[in-house]
Amino acid sequence: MYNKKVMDHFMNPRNVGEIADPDGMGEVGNLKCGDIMRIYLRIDPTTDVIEDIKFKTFGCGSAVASSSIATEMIMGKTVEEALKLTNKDVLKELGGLPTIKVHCSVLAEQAFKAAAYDYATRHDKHYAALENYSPEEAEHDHHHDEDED
Amino acid sequence: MYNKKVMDHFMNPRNVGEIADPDGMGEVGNLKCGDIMRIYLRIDPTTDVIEDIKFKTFGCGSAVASSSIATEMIMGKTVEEALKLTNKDVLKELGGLPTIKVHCSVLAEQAFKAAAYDYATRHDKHYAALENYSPEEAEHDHHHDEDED
Amino acid sequence: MKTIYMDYSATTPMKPEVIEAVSDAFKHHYGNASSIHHIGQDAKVLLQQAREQVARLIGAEPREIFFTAGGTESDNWAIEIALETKPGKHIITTSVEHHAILHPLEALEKKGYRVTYLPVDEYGMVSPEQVAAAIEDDTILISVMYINNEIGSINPVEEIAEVAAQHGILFHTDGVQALGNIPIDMSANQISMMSMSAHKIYGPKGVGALYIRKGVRTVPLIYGGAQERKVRAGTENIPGIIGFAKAAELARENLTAHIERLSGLRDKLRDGIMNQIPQAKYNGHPTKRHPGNVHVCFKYIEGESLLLLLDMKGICASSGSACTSGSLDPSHVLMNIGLTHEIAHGSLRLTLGDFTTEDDVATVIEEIGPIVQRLREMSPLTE
Amino acid sequence: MKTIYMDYSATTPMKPEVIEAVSDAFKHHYGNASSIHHIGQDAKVLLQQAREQVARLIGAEPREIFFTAGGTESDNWAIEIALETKPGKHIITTSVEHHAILHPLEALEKKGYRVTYLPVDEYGMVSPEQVAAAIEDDTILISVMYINNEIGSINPVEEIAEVAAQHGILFHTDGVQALGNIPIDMSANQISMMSMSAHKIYGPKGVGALYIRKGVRTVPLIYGGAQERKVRAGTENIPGIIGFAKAAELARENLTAHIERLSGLRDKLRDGIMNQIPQAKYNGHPTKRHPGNVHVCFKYIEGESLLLLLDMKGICASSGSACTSGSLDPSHVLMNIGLTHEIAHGSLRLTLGDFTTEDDVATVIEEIGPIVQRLREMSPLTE
Ligand SMILES: Cc1ncc(COP(=O)(O)O)c(C=O)c1O
Ligand SMILES: Cc1ncc(COP(=O)(O)O)c(C=O)c1O
Repeated sequence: MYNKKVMDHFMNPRNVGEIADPDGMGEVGNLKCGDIMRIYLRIDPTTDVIEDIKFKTFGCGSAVASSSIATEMIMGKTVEEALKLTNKDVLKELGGLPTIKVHCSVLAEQAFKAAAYDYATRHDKHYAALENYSPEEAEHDHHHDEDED
Repeated sequence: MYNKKVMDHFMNPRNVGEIADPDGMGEVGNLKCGDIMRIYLRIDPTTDVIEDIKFKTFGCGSAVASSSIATEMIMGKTVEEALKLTNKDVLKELGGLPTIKVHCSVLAEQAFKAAAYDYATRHDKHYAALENYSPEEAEHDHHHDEDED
Repeated sequence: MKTIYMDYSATTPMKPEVIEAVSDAFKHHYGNASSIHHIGQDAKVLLQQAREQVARLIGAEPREIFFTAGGTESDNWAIEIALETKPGKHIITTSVEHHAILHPLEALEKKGYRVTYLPVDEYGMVSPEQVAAAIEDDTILISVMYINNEIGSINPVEEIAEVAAQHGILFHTDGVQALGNIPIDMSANQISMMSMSAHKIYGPKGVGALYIRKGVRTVPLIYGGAQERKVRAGTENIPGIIGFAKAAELARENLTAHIERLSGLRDKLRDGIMNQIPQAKYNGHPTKRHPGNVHVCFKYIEGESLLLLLDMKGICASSGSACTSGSLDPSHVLMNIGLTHEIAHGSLRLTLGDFTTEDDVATVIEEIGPIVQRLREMSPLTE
Repeated sequence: MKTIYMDYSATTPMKPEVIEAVSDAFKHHYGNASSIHHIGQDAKVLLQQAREQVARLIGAEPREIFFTAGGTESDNWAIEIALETKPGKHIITTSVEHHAILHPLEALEKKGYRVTYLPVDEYGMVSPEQVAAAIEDDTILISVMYINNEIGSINPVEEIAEVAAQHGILFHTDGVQALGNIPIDMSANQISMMSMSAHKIYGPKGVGALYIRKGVRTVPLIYGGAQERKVRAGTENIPGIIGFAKAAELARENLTAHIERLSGLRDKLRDGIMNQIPQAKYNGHPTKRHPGNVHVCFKYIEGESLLLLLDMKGICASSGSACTSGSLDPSHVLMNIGLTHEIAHGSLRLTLGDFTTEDDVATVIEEIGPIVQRLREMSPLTE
């Protein structure tokens, strides 16, 4: 079902856990849809570089793997750079997900956005990518394509 | 499909053939239905005993077997006695036929009746069993029951 | 790594005796049972013997057994029979049926039929009274599954069949999970039709049957040749049917021992899990239950992840979680027994069978704790 | 006594390679392809590989292949697809189709559909012009069989498919007898749907497929689980499908040699019979013909008797005679090609296949003369 890279990230997820007193934190998803992801950020306020990132995920294999690889991709980038990452990048880095699971990769993108927004709000930072962002509307949007091929 | 006795009569039919100048001859069935039987009789005019009987049949295995066993049952009987035989007797003697083939046993009964009628007409004999007999109506009546059990 | 297969309700491995019977038929009995030559007649005889074997397993007459390509076809066919032989537009079923019943009924709703989906209790069961109360003037069919495929509860189908009979309504039961797992005696009940599937009783896939009580009017779902007394067309799958028959024979001979042994393993597995893991809910009826079914929901974790981690240990299980089916919601069964999304997502079905050993059960009990623990540590929901 | 099987159009024995593939799957690949554990995923991979193999045999894409339980189901399904996706009440077919097409259409006539049964020529064939002329405003489906199962004639289905495509009408062909017996390339024609059956190409019984061209809207005939891209429910018969795939692979690899060898044997058998026995009629097209089909009618004799006597010599054959089917009339095919009852009753179909040897053909030629002679001597019709 999943390729080797996805399974590796699922079995050995990178950056699982929490950060005490994080500079930013975001959570998306809901119980109804069956996947929830929370991201914690530690950011250097002068350089804006993401020095540490941790996640917790409730969800299926691809939700966990997407979370894991996304944190790897985000770590060390500036917030600005990291905000450019989309679920397409996550998918590509994972080497693809089954069609019905593609929506899981959106979760990571959304969770990071929410955490970055939290950081921006608390530290009075402004990012072009977050200009029209509203945490309410950012509810992880599920568009399951049930076709199996 | 057929039991041993039926197969034996089919494979080694008794009394196949013709009688030259028969005392009675009858043919029933038609091409449309796929079975035709012709019976030839040699009858002792004083005793009314059937001294010889021969048949020719165009038809399936059970038509041939029914013809064969019927001639055996008829041989040596008086016409009166032989007219009492019905397709039930033929069936019983054969040890049964598949339901869809039961109609074939009627053929033999009807063919003999036709031959006896021919004999009676030509020799001015009268048999109670043939009182209401009309060769036109005697068309072998097919009532296929297609249920296979 | 050793495979520990605990997904018998999804499908069973074939028993060696069954494999041998089918393989022998492949080699020696390839005839078309409609052919009159010896190769065909040989097939016809075997077909009849197979029909007798399957009939014996459920106390039916051979001519009440009609072979199909599986449980799904049998379910669809039973509905079609009601539709085409009874006037009326109303059908009663339950909200926890298999999709092989629910989906054809949903298609009928679009064509103007009315379907009552009876709500179920916390065990996924309905009562004869509920069924009686739902009957309308133009009810043509009542279909209630014998044993639920997810949570294993056994419905009182014999009593429900009586209610149906009193009202002169056809009663169908999806017996796919019941066959070979509980005693069934058609001569002592009033069930009109029952669906069966060979691959759930150690027989081959792609073979099933519909029991149709003598006297029930029948029409085909699949039209064509005159096979199966003219109501199920298509060259008979003789080797498959022979395999089904062999599986039925073994099931009949071993029924009591099978039930006893499995129930024991099942309860051991249940206790091993429930005594060890907090925040877990055991689903399905405690006693009126499939002998091999264990169904648990673990709070804070998601079913697919659980299955994947179990699979890494060689343990094959199943889940009614949303993610395994590619749908948004957890299985309709779990929703309909009143579980919240929170708990329903963490569902795990372990189904045991004749090849399950005490060791297998012990291993699963040992492995499952740390796996649940690990997922809970990763979960943002864990309190 | 040695069996000489000449009834390959009824069903074929399985090839040893196919038996091995299926038996191996029985033992090692018993998973349900919907399960996410390794046993299920293994089944899923094999299912996909099998789909590719079957697709290759007919130049299709894998996703155009939908597995079913056989040719009959595929035929019924193709009709259902037209019914449920197209508005209109008219269907065109031929008068010599298999019952798997004729009987479902007859059932539809009772529900208000109009069906045109095109008359056929003396070979049992229809022309594209005939089809074009029969099209009405509300024609939703044209179904013309590829190769006739009794007399072996090959219809010009590619041309007919073009006519259908020009009118935007679905075109289905019953390809059960064509598969593996003539080259078929779906990428080069406009056929919308084609029925196939594994047991006619040395595969297992109870497995078939419907080819559905990409872009054709689809609905299920059998509703339930999400198998086969949600249009054919039921746990996949993986071992059976693997057997079908192996048979398809062998058929593809051997196609040219198979056709050449069989055609040679066929013509030898035909000549051996026709040169020896007077008052016989050879049926079906002389050249546009199934490579293994010999069909003769012998005047004055009845088909079942002929089959029984051949069977006594170990020769397995078939007949369109009335008596073999339990119906009054000889096969609709023989009636519709204009044969009289007189000649149609004495029909004999000998169908050859990959296990047929030169010796078999020689033996049949030797045995058949005296048998026909004997029956003619017993017949009151013989002149
Ligand atoms: C209760 C129930 N009904 C029907 C089916 C369908 O049976 P099959 O897979 O043989 O079509 C299944 C299993 O898949 C089942 O568990
Ligand atoms: C032309 C044709 N169509 C359909 C069928 C039915 O196929 P199956 O027996 O696989 O259902 C057959 C053979 O029986 C056939 O020869």
